[in-house]
Amino acid sequence: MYFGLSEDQEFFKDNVSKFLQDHAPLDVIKKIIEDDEHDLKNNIKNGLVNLGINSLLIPEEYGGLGLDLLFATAVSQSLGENIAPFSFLSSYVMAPIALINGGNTEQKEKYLKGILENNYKFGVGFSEFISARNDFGFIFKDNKINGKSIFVLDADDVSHLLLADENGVIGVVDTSDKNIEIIKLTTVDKTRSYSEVIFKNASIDVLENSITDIEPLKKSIDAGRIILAADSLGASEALIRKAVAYSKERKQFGRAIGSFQAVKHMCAEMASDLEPCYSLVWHAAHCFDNIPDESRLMACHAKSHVSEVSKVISKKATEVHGGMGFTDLMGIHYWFKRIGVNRQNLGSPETIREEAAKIQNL
Amino acid sequence: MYFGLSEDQEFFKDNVSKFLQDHAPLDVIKKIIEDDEHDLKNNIKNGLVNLGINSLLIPEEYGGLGLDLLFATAVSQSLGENIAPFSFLSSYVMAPIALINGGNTEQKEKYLKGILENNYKFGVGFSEFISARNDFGFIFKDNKINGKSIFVLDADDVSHLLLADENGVIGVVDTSDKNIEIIKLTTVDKTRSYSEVIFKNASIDVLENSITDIEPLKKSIDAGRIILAADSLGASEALIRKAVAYSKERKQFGRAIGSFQAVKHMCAEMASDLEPCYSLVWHAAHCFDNIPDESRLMACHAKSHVSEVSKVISKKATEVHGGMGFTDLMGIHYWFKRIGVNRQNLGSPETIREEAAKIQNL
Amino acid sequence: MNLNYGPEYKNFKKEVISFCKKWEGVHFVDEAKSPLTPITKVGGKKITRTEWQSILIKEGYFARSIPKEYGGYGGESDVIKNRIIATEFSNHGVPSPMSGQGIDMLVPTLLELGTEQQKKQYIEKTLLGEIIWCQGYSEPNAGSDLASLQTKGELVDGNWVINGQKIWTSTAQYSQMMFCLVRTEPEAKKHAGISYLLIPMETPGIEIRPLVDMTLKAGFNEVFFTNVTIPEANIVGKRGEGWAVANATLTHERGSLTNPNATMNRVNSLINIMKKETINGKKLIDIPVYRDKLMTLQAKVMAFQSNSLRVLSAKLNPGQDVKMAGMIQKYYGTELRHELEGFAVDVMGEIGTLYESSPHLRDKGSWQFLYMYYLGLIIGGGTSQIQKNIIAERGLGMPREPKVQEA
Amino acid sequence: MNLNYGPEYKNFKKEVISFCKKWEGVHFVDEAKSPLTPITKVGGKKITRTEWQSILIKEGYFARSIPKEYGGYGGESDVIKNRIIATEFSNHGVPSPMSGQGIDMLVPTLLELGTEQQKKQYIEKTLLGEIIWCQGYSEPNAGSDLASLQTKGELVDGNWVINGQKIWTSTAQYSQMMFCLVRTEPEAKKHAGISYLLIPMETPGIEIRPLVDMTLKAGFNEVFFTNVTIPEANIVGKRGEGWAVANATLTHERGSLTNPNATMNRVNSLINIMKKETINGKKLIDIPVYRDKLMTLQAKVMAFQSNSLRVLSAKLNPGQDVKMAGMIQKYYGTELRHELEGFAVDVMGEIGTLYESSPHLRDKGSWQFLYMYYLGLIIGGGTSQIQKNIIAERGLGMPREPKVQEA
Repeated sequence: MYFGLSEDQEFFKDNVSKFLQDHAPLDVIKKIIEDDEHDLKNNIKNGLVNLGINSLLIPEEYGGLGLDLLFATAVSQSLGENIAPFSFLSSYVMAPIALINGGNTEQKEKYLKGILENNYKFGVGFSEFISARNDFGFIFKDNKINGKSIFVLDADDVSHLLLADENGVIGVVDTSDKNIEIIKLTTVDKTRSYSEVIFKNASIDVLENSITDIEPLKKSIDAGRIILAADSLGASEALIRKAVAYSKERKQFGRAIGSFQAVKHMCAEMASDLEPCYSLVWHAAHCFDNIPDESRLMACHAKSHVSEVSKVISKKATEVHGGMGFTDLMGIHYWFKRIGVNRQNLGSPETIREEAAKIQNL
Repeated sequence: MYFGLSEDQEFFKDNVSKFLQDHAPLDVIKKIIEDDEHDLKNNIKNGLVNLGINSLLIPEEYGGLGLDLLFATAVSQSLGENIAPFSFLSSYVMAPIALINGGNTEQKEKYLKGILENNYKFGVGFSEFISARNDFGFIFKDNKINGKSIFVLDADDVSHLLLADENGVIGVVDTSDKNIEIIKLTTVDKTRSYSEVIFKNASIDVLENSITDIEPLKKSIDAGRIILAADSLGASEALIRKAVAYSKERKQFGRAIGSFQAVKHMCAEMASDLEPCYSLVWHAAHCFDNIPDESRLMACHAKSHVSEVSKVISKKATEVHGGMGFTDLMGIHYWFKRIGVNRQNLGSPETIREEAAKIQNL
Repeated sequence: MNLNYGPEYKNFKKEVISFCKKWEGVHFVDEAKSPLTPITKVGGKKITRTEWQSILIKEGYFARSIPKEYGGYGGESDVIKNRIIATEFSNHGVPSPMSGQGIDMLVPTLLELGTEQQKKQYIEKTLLGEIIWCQGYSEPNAGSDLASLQTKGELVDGNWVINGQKIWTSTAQYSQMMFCLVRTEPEAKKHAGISYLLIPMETPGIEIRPLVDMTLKAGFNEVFFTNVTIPEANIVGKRGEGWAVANATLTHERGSLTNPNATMNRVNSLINIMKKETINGKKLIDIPVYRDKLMTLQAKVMAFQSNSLRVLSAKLNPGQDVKMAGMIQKYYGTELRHELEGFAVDVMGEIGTLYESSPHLRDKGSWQFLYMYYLGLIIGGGTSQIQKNIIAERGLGMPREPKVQEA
Repeated sequence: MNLNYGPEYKNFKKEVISFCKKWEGVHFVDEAKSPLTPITKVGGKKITRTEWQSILIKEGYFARSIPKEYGGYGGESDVIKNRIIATEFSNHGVPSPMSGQGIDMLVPTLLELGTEQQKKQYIEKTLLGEIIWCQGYSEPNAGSDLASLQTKGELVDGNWVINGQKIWTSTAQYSQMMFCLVRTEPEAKKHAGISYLLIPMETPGIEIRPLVDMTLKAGFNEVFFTNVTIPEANIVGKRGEGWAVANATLTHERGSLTNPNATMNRVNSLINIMKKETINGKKLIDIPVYRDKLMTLQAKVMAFQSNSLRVLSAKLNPGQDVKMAGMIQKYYGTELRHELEGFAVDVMGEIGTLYESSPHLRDKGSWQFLYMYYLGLIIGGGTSQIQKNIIAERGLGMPREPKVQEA
């Protein structure tokens, strides 16, 4: 019995962290965001792809590494910790899982290989299935899609979009199709991209197994939620580390502020709230990989619980930094904002808790 | 413009406080509770009645003091502060208000005079109207009542019970009626009494104006909620005072524990949470007396908000007292428990917030 | 308890309303010099800012209690009249009088402690908006602990020569003057040795660098001083007594950061959103978990409003003890507002995270903006932690932190 | 990640199950000497408590790693086997081995630091339940600050003469012995000067007074010592080193106060209530505000369970760093449990406030009882405030409170 990341998982995670610390420190991320530096962004993307991040979840039979979600979870922690300006969730987690479970042989062959060979990138638009806002929504009919989707994840500069209709059928849209319009949205979190997409009779390739089975979609959402939880987990870990370090350095009233009990207790509360989240997220990923019966509920609880914990941490860590926490100089807000957007993606905590109750027939 | 208790109100409140400090200190209250000392309890009751507490809200035309609810609110603060083992809510607030608004001339004459002359005492059973639990409930028909009510307030040793059916009609039952059975309940708060009552074709005197108008009942509930909020307000004030005093006295690690920032901040949080509650409760009472349009919402918010604040204070104040807070020696738990039961009476915070939304057509 | 203002105020209110109707739509030739002055309805007369200030003073709608000789109205202070003016101006969309650190902090300080010369020189121009002031208190190493400030002023040949750095200086880029705390007695300890100086912002050697914050919008600055030389007479109070001079106005600042009525307006704006928008066809207001939290917050805001009425009452009824009610406002108000704005973001879900010039913004993205901005206010002007110290020590009389052995 | 225990444990589990089946319904001739030993199913064999302990030791189901010479099983410690035993005994309603401060704290201390004579004299009898121990640490003026304790022990003619008072002594009234911290070097400072003594409770001069707590149920005591005289040899470790002796076992105590699986059982019991009971005909579980909060708590408990699996894992996999995961358990677990029990009271509304032998109690009134009891546990055994100090200083490496100048 061993509860925790394996040596291999730690090793891969450390490699990702090391790469990001070397090639994507805060000032580089700021440049990418403020000056729209595509080259710098592509360097990061290429470096991560060279580490094999794109082939993590692709089965060995398609040439991928065939690793499990716990592996991807470890990677996601590192990406969140380093607020990596990189779209991991859609192309390399949710799309592969949707395709593996929902695609027919040709579809798998085509799309998984495309991801593996770095020719294809995916955006994911499942918002309307999870909780459709206002008049957003779309209809699949005769291999065409009509309507609009808000908050398509990672839809910037991708070859395909994955969309789920209200019945849980998954369709693939080629972004070169002239009958779609992608409108870039700006959120507070500029390390990743979000878009609204309007479809006017665009062609879709429906994933065959998703027509009669909702599991491909649900599994993709489960995995996405665990990965987002891991991202916020990593971001929260970074915030606590920064707050503790700053509190030891910064002096006020002749003492390090970290020697004041109020500051100590804020840090202790953050650490206590976060510590069980590691175990919860890993456990959820382990269940996804090995214990499907417990997996969906665990994924829900991991996402909603980590979202709540991280929100509180993002406030307290900013406060420990005092005025500096509020400025752009230390950039604490990048983590604050990443956590803020993760919280709403793939279901807000309230939405997900309601799902958790339904899963248990409550 | 003057926002606050008037000199008269402060004076009356101080008189009640002084009487209770002299005649009902903690050790007397403990004796009443532990040894069921009826004489001691009656002394307190008689003393408070001598101060005019029973005639506060009874109009001058019936020989009462004809004072307003803000007066009663001030008194209730003092009763809560001193965890008085005394039934103020039912006989002297909710019953008079129900009777004044719902009774016909004879009913007012009979019952209000009875209260004033200290011959009548009332218990109140409105739980089933506010939120009926499980199979509790009763039916009025042909001036008879059948069914059962749980959590009838102050029903110990009273002459009458006031009951509201699901339509908001109020009926008076004489407790000498052989067709009722009063079963004493034990709650954690032993300073007041609660009962279950079973009715088997007992006679009721229906308050005439309550048949067509729900306002008499609603007003009685509004007033009851404000009075309960004031009770918890007073109890919380006492807890903060005790915690601050203890923290200045008690030494650990060579210093008064009140000099530790953690303890200071707990006390500061309690004070900050509670301070606006004074204004909210007084404002609610003032609206009840003078601005009926705003009154119901204010009463709801006063009750639910003070309930939430007091729950947190009752925990923190106990913690500041350390182990001593957990023992019976200092008796902190009497305040903790009083706040705990007030919270659930006449609607839990969740129930009342739902009402507050409905009042605003939300 | 009496919430009526009395008959004399009824008449005053009528006057103000008729003034407002007359001036509805007034707007300005010149841009507002400070971004803290919001521009309102447009369409009526077009005048200068200074003309407007001057009209308001003449009517007694601004600078009521400031003596005529210094450019004020020369009447008595009246909090209820002030309240009526603020309410009616807001109702009619008439531009408020200017506010800002010069008017709110420097003017009262000068009135109390300035020389006759200083009063004459600065007060009227400040009231008319001809001099905008910024505040030079905080430094990178003196945030909560203002007494640790290090910017130095040396007296050389009858001039103060100033070197050092200030931070969190809002409106520095629009200001003509700064009132500033400077260490003039380096050998004196902590609070002693600080002086309160008035520095023209055009003096050579001053450099202003904008300081971007998490909202990417609000305007703080860093201000650097290199041999900035000003006359010896530009000091308020005595040399080394600047701490006391500053403290008179610090108290003033803390109360004004949060307005409960503005907070209730936000609750109502949120209700509007919740009535319109849907999840899976269901209105947000009909989702019980959101409705419950909305009511929880509405109750808190109502308590806060009532609390501030009580604070107002004490200004009218001397002797009413509302020390604690006043003391908690900064902590309670900023935390509450942050919670409320954050809840609104939650209710809107992904749409709540949209920002800047994104499509689909609600209320110009103000929810997300203010969610962050109020976190700044929780920190600025005495963090919540400092507030709790003050509440415990000064409000509840708890023991101060024991003195620490010097390392 | 691997949550399987491996094949050898499958066999062990089978053995334990067959043992449980054999002994199902066993119960005791004698009352449990300590109320901490719950009695379970009745119906099978009737034996003495000591016989039962002895059977368990023989099978290796209790005292596994304690050497045979001191009355133990003489095997290796195996946390998974312990877990299997606990689970299966609970599943089959077979009485657990005794626990208590003697077994959990005194025995490990003696094994590490006791003399050969002490080990022989006390360990076996303690394991068999023939000696029940209570703990004499806290005093009225030494709660969080144990180093301030004042109970004195003087060495007079080869005996310790003890005077003073202890408090929070649970099970004092059932105990034969107390392990006790006593100040034996009055001139030494704080931690120095304390000794760890073993006191027979029948010694003349000991008075036990029960201490009623807020639940009006749980059994603490005050214990008073007046010239209590015991042999010099009744000391563990050296004179003046009692602090170190006690600290070895204090660490032990903190982890065991909260059990996440028991907490999850409470969640499930609450769900049962919520499925049955109604408000206005609507099931509690169908009230969204309650359901949302229930799910919030269920997630927290699940996180806590996972965290404790990780702590367990580190016991099996030396080198795994779970320092923080272990350190937070007392704070996290007691606060969570208090919150959960309090939420259950809220859900039941007025019925939730019923207590003692009232009609209409749910689950024997345990919700209200445990709501208060866990507030006691938040305070006892190192309050949440002390836990946060420890987490910050030892866990996060934050600076200790600076030394205070002596007044």
